[in-house]
Amino acid sequence: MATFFFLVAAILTVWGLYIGFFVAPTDFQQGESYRIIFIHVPAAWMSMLIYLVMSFWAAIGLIMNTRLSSMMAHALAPTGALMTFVALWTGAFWGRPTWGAWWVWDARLTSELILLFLYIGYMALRASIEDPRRGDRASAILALVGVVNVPIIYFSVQWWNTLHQGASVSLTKSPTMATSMLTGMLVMALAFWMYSIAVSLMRVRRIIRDREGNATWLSESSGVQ
Amino acid sequence: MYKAFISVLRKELLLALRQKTDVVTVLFFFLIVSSLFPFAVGPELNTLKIIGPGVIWVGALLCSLLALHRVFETDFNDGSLEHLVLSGEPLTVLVIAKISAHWLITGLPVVIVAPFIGLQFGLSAASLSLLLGTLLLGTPVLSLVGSIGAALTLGVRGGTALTSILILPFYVPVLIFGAGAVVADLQGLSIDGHLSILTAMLCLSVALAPLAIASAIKIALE
Amino acid sequence: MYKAFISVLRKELLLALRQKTDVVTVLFFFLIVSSLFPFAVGPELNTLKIIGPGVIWVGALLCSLLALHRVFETDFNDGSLEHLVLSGEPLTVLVIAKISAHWLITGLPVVIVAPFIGLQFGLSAASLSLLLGTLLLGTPVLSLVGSIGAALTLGVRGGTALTSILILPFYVPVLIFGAGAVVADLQGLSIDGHLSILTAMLCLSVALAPLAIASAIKIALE
Amino acid sequence: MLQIQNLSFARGKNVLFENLNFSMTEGDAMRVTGSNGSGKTTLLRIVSGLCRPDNGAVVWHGAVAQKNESEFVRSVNFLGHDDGLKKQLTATENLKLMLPLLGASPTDIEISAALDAAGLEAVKHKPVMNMSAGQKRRVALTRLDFMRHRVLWVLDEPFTSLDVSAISALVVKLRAHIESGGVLIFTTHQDFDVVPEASSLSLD
Amino acid sequence: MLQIQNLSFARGKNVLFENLNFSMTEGDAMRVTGSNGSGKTTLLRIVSGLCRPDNGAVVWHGAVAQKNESEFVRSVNFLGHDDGLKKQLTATENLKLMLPLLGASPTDIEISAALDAAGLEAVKHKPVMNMSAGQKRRVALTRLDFMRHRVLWVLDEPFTSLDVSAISALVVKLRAHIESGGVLIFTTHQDFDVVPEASSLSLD
Ligand code: HEM
Ligand SMILES: Nc1ncnc2c1ncn2[C@@H]1O[C@H](COP(=O)(O)OP(=O)(O)OP(=O)(O)O)[C@@H](O)[C@H]1O
Ligand SMILES: Nc1ncnc2c1ncn2[C@@H]1O[C@H](COP(=O)(O)OP(=O)(O)OP(=O)(O)O)[C@@H](O)[C@H]1O
Ligand SMILES: [Mg+2]
Ligand SMILES: [Mg+2]
Repeated sequence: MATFFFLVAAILTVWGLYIGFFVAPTDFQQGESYRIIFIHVPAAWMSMLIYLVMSFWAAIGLIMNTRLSSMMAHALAPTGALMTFVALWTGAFWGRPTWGAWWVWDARLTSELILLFLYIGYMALRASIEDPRRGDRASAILALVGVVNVPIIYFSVQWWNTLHQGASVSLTKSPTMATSMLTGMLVMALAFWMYSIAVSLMRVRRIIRDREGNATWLSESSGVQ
Repeated sequence: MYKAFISVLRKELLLALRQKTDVVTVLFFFLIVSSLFPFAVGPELNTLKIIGPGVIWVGALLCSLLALHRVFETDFNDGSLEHLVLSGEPLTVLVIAKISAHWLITGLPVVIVAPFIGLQFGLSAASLSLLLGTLLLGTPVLSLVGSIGAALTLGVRGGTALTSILILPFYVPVLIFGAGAVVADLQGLSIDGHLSILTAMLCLSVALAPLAIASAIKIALE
Repeated sequence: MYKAFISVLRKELLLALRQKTDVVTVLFFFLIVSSLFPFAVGPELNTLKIIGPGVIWVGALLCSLLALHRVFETDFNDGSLEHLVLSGEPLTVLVIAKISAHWLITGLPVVIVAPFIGLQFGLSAASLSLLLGTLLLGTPVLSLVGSIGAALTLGVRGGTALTSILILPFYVPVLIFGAGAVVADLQGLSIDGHLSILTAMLCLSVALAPLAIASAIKIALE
Repeated sequence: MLQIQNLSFARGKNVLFENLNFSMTEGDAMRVTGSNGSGKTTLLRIVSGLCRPDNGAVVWHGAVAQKNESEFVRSVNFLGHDDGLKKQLTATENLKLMLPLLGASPTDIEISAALDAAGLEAVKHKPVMNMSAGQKRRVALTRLDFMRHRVLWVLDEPFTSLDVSAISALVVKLRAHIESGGVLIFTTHQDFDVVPEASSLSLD
Repeated sequence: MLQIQNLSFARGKNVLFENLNFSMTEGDAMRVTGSNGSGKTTLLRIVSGLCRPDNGAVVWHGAVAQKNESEFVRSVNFLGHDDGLKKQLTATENLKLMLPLLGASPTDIEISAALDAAGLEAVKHKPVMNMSAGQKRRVALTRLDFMRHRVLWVLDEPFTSLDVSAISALVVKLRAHIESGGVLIFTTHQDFDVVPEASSLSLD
């Protein structure tokens, strides 16, 4: 199953990058450097989405005391951290030519940085508690506390006037950018989705194997495979 | 409930008085360092003015951070945390009492001392009052957020280091917006953004921290 | 004797690794603060150059100070200090092992990190090597003198605060001569005085501290 | 009054107990026995609501304890291996600051009298850290005098460090509590029948 | 071999003992009794050289112990109320790092075997802080297996927290030490004749 998602991800990436680098027109303000957008935006979207999904599973695990959901949360964290890192790095890389600075302390950038540290903190806390169930619960609380950060990232550009660009893709308004740019971004976003699903599935399988050994309930839920 | 709040607060303050802990150290140290700074940098007032808010905020941050492990750790080790949980009073209220004590011990002294240190850095009356305002908004956030970290790492090997990894990401923005507001104001820029971010942080942490901490404590005791 | 030295040293280092304690916090914090300073002060290199050595020395001092209470206090509380005394090995040797561990944990990392931070402050290669020299001379003094304070206040109510009041008067001169040497050199003044004072402090504390600490420990255990 | 239903708990792969069932009513006492590490402390913590079981429930007056936790907890008086004392404070200060939290508001004179009765007259104004092991334990146990309004007493090795006279004084207190309709669960490794009327539960 | 001469000690105005005299030779055991706070721990600390008496002397093999302290101290094996364990380290690490200091250099295999024999096989690689009270005490007592070269054993309430089987295992160790010519001084509040051949000294 994971292999299938990997394959789809690879195909979509190739397609998306092709649109991004060959089809989409050169931006009249920023020139070629804007093409970072095809990685930056999908990664930034995924970083927030994965965090939400992760906290959702963590909350379910905390409230219903179900092991599988905690393990799902556990498996998502590294991918989320990777996406956040990519968003930060590409953003900084992009900021240099456009804003003239790698980094400024504005609300969106700061909150995205905090997101990275939340992922890292979640993983560190999880890893340093020996009893896996206590670890699940403690890290779930951290994840839930961090959820408030996500809307802050998303809406910060509206709440505080900053250097960073506002939302240009919206379900309610018609897009303000060239169609090919939009298609490229959406295809890349889909590719990132597929990649994340593939990696998390693989990871959750390994976690289950490590933690439960040959526990009986595993065979009942082997649909995960 | 009110009685429980008061009795926890009194106990914490009496303990701090007896034990003094790192707080006095850090405060003392903070005073010495911040008074030495102007000597080191020389008397050029413009430079002093710009680094002043940063130095004071760093001091506030340190005081808060270094007293954190006392908030729950000693109670956890000597068995009194269990009595708190079993008191039957709402744990969130007791937690708020403990956090208030932490702020009274680490935040308030800094706020009180800050104007004197600010003078040494040549801050004007307007800058000083702005600095005090940001400290009053920001230091409670430090106590609240810090306590979440302290509660989550109870009974964990390498707890203190982990605490700081968990909370420094939240501490640093507070510091940046707190000190940044004063500097921005000096440079004639608008500070509304800074202040509204600080206020948002305060509201959020007041609302969330006690709940998060209460659950974290229960988990640690399992 | 040599074996005892090694086994104490190994134990301390393993513990530090497990427990990480405040050391990592402070080091982490030191890194953040000292990298933030250039942002706060702005890119004017001359100012940065002058405050750089001060910031780094303050960091070194903090690291040392804040890990002090771990040197003897946990051993005192959990009963292992008694085993040290009753081991029959010369207590001074064991004490030196503990102090060495403290230096390896708090002094060495600062010495290693200092050049990188120095670069951010725009220090030249000459200044950097001078800074390293003063740190190498001075940080062991901090560990030695600090441990005297830590041993003297074992089992005393409000021990930590007392420790810092006892030792800060010794810490501050180390800081002043350490950071001062680099600044004086920048300004083209002679630094012989600074260096010889630092060296004298080091010799004196190496000679006296272990003896003083060994007696202080014995008194604390009575 | 107190019913334990199908309680199970495991630490990792080490199953401490499984499907434990018992019930107690007013005036009952029970001694939990078992070798070191068999799970006595863990069971006591679960019964007093400090720890969640993997399975099963603690039922108090017909209601599951976890459901209305803060109600239940107000009926519990727990004493663990650790004394729960602040070592920098004196015995008097410790009691004065802790008891109001637990729902008792004794006057200074009452506290002082209770400490005297526990044989701590000479040391009650010393910081706890300068007391002998038994004196510390006596301070912790003085709390029991003010906890009569809490019905369920859960005591983990209360006799540790106590000398013979302190042990018999404690036994008197425990008896009085049971006779006045309290419930008592305790552990001890000491090999004597402290509370002969107590039933026994072995975890081995 | 060990002579206590005119020992006196007071804490402030509280005279714990005055002009205490006794002597012990190879194969002797002595149990110190007394109520809580009577000075047992203090006496044991003085005898092992941790604490200086107000008056009097501890004489070991004819020489005053304080005079050649480091010599004397190498014959003493002291275990106090506290376990002397680092809670972040595992049982194995604790022993491995502590024993060389005390003049024993066991191999890893020996340490592991000793811990297994103490019934700690399942938990020996856990940090001490995650052990039960009795398990911790067992780890501390495992040290005794490697302390046979130290003649004078001074043990302050070694039986605390131990279950019945651990107590009898400890009694066997103590007996073996005495029979091989060691000297033993210990305290316990537990009401049984652990080492029946022990003489008794009351501090009340
Ligand atoms: C380290 C620096 C940066 C960070 C942390 C960052 C973070 C983010 C995040 C979290 C989003 C997604 C939010 C949303 O969908 O509304 C985003 C979107 C975006 N970013 Fe950045 N960014 C950075 C730098 C930049 C730079 C330098 C530019 C270009 C000048 C840029 C342009 C954009 C654009 C165009 C979007 C898409 C907005 C939309 O259409 O919805 N970003 N960024
Ligand atoms: N560090 C200390 N500082 C001051 N007084 C102390 C200290 N330790 C013990 N004392 C006092 O000295 C007296 C004797 O204490 P010690 O610990 O020797 O008693 P003990 O016989 O071992 O009692 P227990 O049976 O409770 O262990 C007690 O009254 C105690 O309060
Ligand atoms: N905090 C913890 N984390 C992980 N494991 C623990 C923890 N506390 C106890 N254990 C383990 O759980 C088991 C039961 O411990 P518990 O303290 O309940 O035993 P006990 O019956 O009270 O023993 P004792 O007689 O020594 O007090 C032990 O094997 C112990 O190692
Ligand atoms: Mg127990
Ligand atoms: Mg004693």
